[in-house]
Amino acid sequence: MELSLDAKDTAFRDEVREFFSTGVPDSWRDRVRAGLRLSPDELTGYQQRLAARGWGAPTWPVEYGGTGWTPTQLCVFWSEAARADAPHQFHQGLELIGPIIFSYGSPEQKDYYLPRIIQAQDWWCQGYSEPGAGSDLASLRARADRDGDDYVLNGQKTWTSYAHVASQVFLLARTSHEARRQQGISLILAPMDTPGFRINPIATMDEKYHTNELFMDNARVPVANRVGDEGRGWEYGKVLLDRERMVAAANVIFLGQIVRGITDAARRRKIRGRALADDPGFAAKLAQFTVELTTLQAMVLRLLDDMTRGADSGPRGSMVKLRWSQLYQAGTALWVEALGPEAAQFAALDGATLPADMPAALQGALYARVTSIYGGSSEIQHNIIARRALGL
Amino acid sequence: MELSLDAKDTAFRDEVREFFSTGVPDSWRDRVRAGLRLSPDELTGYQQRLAARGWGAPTWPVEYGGTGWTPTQLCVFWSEAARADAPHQFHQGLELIGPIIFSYGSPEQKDYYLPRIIQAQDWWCQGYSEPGAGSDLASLRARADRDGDDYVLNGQKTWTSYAHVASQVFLLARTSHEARRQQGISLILAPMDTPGFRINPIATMDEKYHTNELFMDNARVPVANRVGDEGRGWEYGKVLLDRERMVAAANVIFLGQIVRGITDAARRRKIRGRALADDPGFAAKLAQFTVELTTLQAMVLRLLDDMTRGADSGPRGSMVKLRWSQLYQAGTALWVEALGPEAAQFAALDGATLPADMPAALQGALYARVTSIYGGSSEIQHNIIARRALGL
Amino acid sequence: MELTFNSEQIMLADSVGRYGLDKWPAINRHKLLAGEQDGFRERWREMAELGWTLLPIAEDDGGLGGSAVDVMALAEGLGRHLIAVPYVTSCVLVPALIGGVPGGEDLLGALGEGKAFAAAGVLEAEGGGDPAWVTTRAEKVGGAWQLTGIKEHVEDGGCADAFVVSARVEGEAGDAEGIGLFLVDRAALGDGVARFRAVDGHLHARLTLQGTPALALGEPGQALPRIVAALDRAICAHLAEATGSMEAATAATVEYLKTREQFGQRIGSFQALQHRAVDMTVACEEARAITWHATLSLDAAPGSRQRAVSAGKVRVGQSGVYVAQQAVQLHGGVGFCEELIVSHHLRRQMMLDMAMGGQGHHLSRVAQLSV
Amino acid sequence: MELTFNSEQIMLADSVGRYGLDKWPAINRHKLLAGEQDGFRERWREMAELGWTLLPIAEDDGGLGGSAVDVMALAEGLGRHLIAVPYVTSCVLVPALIGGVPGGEDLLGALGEGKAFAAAGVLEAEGGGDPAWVTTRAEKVGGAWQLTGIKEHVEDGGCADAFVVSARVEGEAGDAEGIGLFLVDRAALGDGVARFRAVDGHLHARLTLQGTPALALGEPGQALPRIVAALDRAICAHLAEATGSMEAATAATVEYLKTREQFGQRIGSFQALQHRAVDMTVACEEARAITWHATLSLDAAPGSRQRAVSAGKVRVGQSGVYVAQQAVQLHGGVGFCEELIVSHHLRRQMMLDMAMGGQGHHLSRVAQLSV
Repeated sequence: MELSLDAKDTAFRDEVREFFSTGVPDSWRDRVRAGLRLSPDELTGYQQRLAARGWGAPTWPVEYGGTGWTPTQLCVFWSEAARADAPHQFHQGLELIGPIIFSYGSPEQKDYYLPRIIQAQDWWCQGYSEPGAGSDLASLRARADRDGDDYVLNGQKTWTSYAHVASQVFLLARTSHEARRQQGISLILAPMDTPGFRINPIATMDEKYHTNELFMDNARVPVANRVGDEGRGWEYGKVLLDRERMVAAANVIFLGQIVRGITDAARRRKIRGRALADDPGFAAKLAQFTVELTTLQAMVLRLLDDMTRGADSGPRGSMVKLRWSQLYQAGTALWVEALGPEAAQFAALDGATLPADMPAALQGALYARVTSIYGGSSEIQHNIIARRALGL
Repeated sequence: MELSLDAKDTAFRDEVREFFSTGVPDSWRDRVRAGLRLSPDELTGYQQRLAARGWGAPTWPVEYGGTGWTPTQLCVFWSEAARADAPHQFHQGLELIGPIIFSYGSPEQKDYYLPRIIQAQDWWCQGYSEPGAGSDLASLRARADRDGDDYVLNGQKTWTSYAHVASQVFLLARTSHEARRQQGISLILAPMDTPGFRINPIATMDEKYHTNELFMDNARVPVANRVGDEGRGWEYGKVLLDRERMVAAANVIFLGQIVRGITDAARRRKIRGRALADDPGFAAKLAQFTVELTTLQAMVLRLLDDMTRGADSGPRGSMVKLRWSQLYQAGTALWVEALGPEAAQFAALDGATLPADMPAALQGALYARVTSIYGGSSEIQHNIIARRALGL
Repeated sequence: MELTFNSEQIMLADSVGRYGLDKWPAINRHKLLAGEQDGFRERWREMAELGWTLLPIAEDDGGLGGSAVDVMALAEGLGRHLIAVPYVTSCVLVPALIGGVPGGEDLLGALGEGKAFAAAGVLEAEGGGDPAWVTTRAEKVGGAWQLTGIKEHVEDGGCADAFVVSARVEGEAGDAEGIGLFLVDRAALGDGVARFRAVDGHLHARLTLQGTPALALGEPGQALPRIVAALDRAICAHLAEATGSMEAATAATVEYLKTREQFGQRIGSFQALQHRAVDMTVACEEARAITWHATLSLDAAPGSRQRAVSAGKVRVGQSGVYVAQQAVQLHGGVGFCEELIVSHHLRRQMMLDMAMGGQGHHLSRVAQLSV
Repeated sequence: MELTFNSEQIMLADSVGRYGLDKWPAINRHKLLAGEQDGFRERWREMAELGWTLLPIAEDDGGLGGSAVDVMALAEGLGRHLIAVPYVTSCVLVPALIGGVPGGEDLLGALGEGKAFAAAGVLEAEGGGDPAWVTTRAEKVGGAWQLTGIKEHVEDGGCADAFVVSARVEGEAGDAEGIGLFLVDRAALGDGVARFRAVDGHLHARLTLQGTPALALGEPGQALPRIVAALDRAICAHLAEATGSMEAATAATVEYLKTREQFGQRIGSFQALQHRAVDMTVACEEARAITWHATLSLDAAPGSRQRAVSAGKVRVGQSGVYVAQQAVQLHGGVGFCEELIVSHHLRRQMMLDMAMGGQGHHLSRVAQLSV
């Protein structure tokens, strides 16, 4: 992303660029460009390297071990990471539960969990969704029944991504039954090795193992693992609303990487003696994609400007999420198109070989389909914007 | 449209082609290609010429003066007319009221009105819509109060196209108030010179005078002018549902003309020494348009096949209408693009001159916007298909 | 103008439907795909017993001489039930390439009996979909033909027992003249076959020919028109397959909209989702209509045929991928899973779209033929 | 990164808003447009009194030296209220072409005082948006310049008192070198000016130069970079105008959805229409964001500037036309009428999209600059 920076930010950029000039293996490149998550081992190592440099929690306040960076610095950091084909940090601890813990957690919870997130000692997963409660989270049914100093958890969670490698889960469960469906829900932290937890992998169409069902059968966790007040778990999610802007912003900045993936493929592929990149039709499609991406990045700059001024962005975070998923889908489709029919060669058999970006681009194209479903589907985002911004 | 014809139909095609080899003035060409209606004088002359040849009512049964043509013959006739840059016949008499009269009218009504439609002695306009009743026609409020052998008409109609040149209007008005809103509505025919009628032009963005408001202030028409039973006017519209397929089919066949308009403009326009038609980017856009048009024409062939077999087409008539308006809009936009910035020169001042297709293409592009609004907007068509075809 | 199946075609379609439900049930799909790496030979034999492998082969070649519309009725069912056998390559493309040509009799016989799979290497990577772009060379050495070159992507080549390959006896890549068709046995290729699995369960191959012995099918030199026509025929079968798949995905989605509840109501009551389902339905109708048009044009003059087939390839590619994407989207998270059939439809649509020349190639063919 | 108006810009925007409501009320628009064929000179003088005509002119040229963002604040208001004066050509494009150049002083003074209109003939029909495509020739005859050639479409040229025209002193069409800028008086053209009315109320012209006397602005030959930069600046003002218009059309539509009833309920309760209104709102935000990006890039290096401006031109062209089309669609029949303001927004968006190089030209500029 093109940024106009002052001297101080330029110096910061040079520092970040220097950091990323080493330590980014070539083997990450195509997966990162295709928006695919690296393996947990790779991401853990990356997180540790950032933590060692003091950059483990770029979006957190300094008092909790964060960098305290300005929005511009964040933007520079992410842009440089993207430029180096480095990945986005795994977000479940850093963006989803960390901020709730430092906003609503007890001192003991802050002292214990926050450093472990930064140092990658814990890998967190999320237990919100349930089979009957997808977009309609308020209808969740998992129970946490009080029994002495414990909660006894029962129920089923789904779309519990990375539960198979996680050490901790944060989950919502009913601690009482109230008239309003959002009430009586509590937020509870639990180690994944809690007896009574059982996970079942969910195979997805991108042939990558991300996600699971989580069954909870009389699983006991201490009441001390509850974050904040009993029955108010629903409210704590609101702290994330504001932070969603940052997640959306980072996603968009990292999306810039895909252009290099597409361009490399289009330069390499020859059609009738001419590089596909020089075909006016393909060049126009790629230009259209970059126009839309530039526009989306300009929307992100507006979000960052709001943050700098402490201003509310209204529904513009939702708009960025919406457009990001559309462009991620369009970009991976264009990359697959650039690869040509050989992109159908998804997995080599009998020890055959494939170019590095072959499975990555197509796997990215398949994975991209879920981005307009998760985290509030595009349809739900439309509902939200209609209500909040337009009063319809 | 490309058709595979048997010997008999081929002979028919040659006959029609011969007919159209003369009598189509060059001055019609660009307006017809742009989907613009010719002037009432021009259309009246055209209708009289067809009537003289016995082809005044191509879609009507022979007993009412129609041709009794098969769907294939209709398709051939329209294709040849389109090929010759001849227009679609004006539809209000031929397709909207004529079939209702021959299905539900009294013998006197049939004898009087039908030949006058074919011979272009009457120009009909439609009085259905009202300011508060657009898509929701059942909420109409115009009244026809019985007084002896007359109805006394009061109320306001809108979107009464060509009321300013029409000799007759067919309109819906309430003859009683029933619980179900569709009941108590009657279909009445009235001469436009009925005292108490007043029209007010509605200026539209295409700068073409098509349409009007019609005010009815104690306007008296004989009860004998009612078609069918009192209070059942709503039902008579249903005869048109089936015929809408034909109107939709003809519209699509005539839409083929626009490709010639676009192609001519793109060949004429030179950019950096090369014809725009030879620019790969523009050629791809035009090819995409022709692909979609070919697809839509294939959908029309399926409608015609249904008609031949007497089969129900379900909601496929709605689909054709929907896609036709989309492609008409896309086609005129492409034509305007082919013309380049000079298309902004809409009206010459001080006696300056413009190429013939300059105002036509842009006027077509503006007019095209209303085609996804009238006759059941695209949104209403979606509702209809969802309900009828999908049971949603 | 006949644009409906006759009673025999309806019976055939019904038969494929029953077979699909019985042998390719969605519920077992994951296991079915995971277990097979040899092209589902058991399923293939069953289909041969039903006469389907003989259907597209001409009567003169010992087949049933089914019409293009017969094949359409069958292929629609393959798509509807996502039957992942290499039917279109083995039974439509290859027979259209070699039917009636001396040298192909044995292979045709084996294909018709369901005893073999065959694939065609008639498109090269750099051709971008143009079968005239042949760089593979054929040389006569001691009275026998030898081929040298690379066929980067041979559709369904991963389970083929034999390959029909285009190679050039004279001229340069792109020339219409000088192209021949050759029969290459799997065994003759040795380790010149690299196999790949696609996301739709099909198995493809990259062929590396290095002086590989081959049998000329007819006198080499003038094979291009036959290759183009054979591809057009195979594309039409793919269009029908895509249409069947689209309709199945749409039907599953409409059904889901009628049953799934969120926010206390069936999600099919939400107008935005209703309208999306309508757009899917319109896309299905577009695909069906242009598939008929393309299929009925197969016996027309080459220009008309190619234009109609390419129009079909472009539009069905677009509408097929759109429909399957929306099917996944409207199913939400479960739509993204292996378990539900909709994601399999999406994967198949994506692969069909890129097979036998992508949209770019076919759009430019339409542009050239429209001038 | 500052992406919000400062307090002075907010005041300016408010002032334009009040002026628009007062002098360009939607309700009188039809009469206003029908009555004027000379470029709304009365309105122009009022705007000059408010200082707006001086705003974009550099201080060294006697203007107020407003920044590009100041112009953005003003131009947004022009778009919001569809003020159909030739502001962008007379006060942004022409001053950017001739500012600081010997020979342009008098015209700049007259423009700043609101006493004249000027237009620029710097794009020719065959250039497709490329200002290097200059076929008009300039020759020195007896110490004075004479121009010969045709400028097919001069934006806002129909009411111009003077023209700034590009002409070639050497080289061929497409060459970057050899282009000069010349000042041509309306009177010198005689009947070489053909005037046309556009559907948005703007008045354009076709200029036929036949040895027409002209004054060289600076030494002719190296004017191309200045022309390109001036067009980029004017395009940014157009982007702001388009954004203002889009937001006004969207606001009118949302208001209509909240009031219009059909089938016994407000049409804004229909989810499909809600979602469409959201898509319009997202398009507005896209336009606003890329307009900021393009405007802030005006002082960047030429490559970055051109890429940003062209990206803006493409995306605002697409989203502007989309929003206005949907505004008409959601208003139904009345949206198609003269009487309602939404159809005027559509016509202006269509014209803005094609002005100063269409999407095709700017998309290819993006492609070239991205390589």
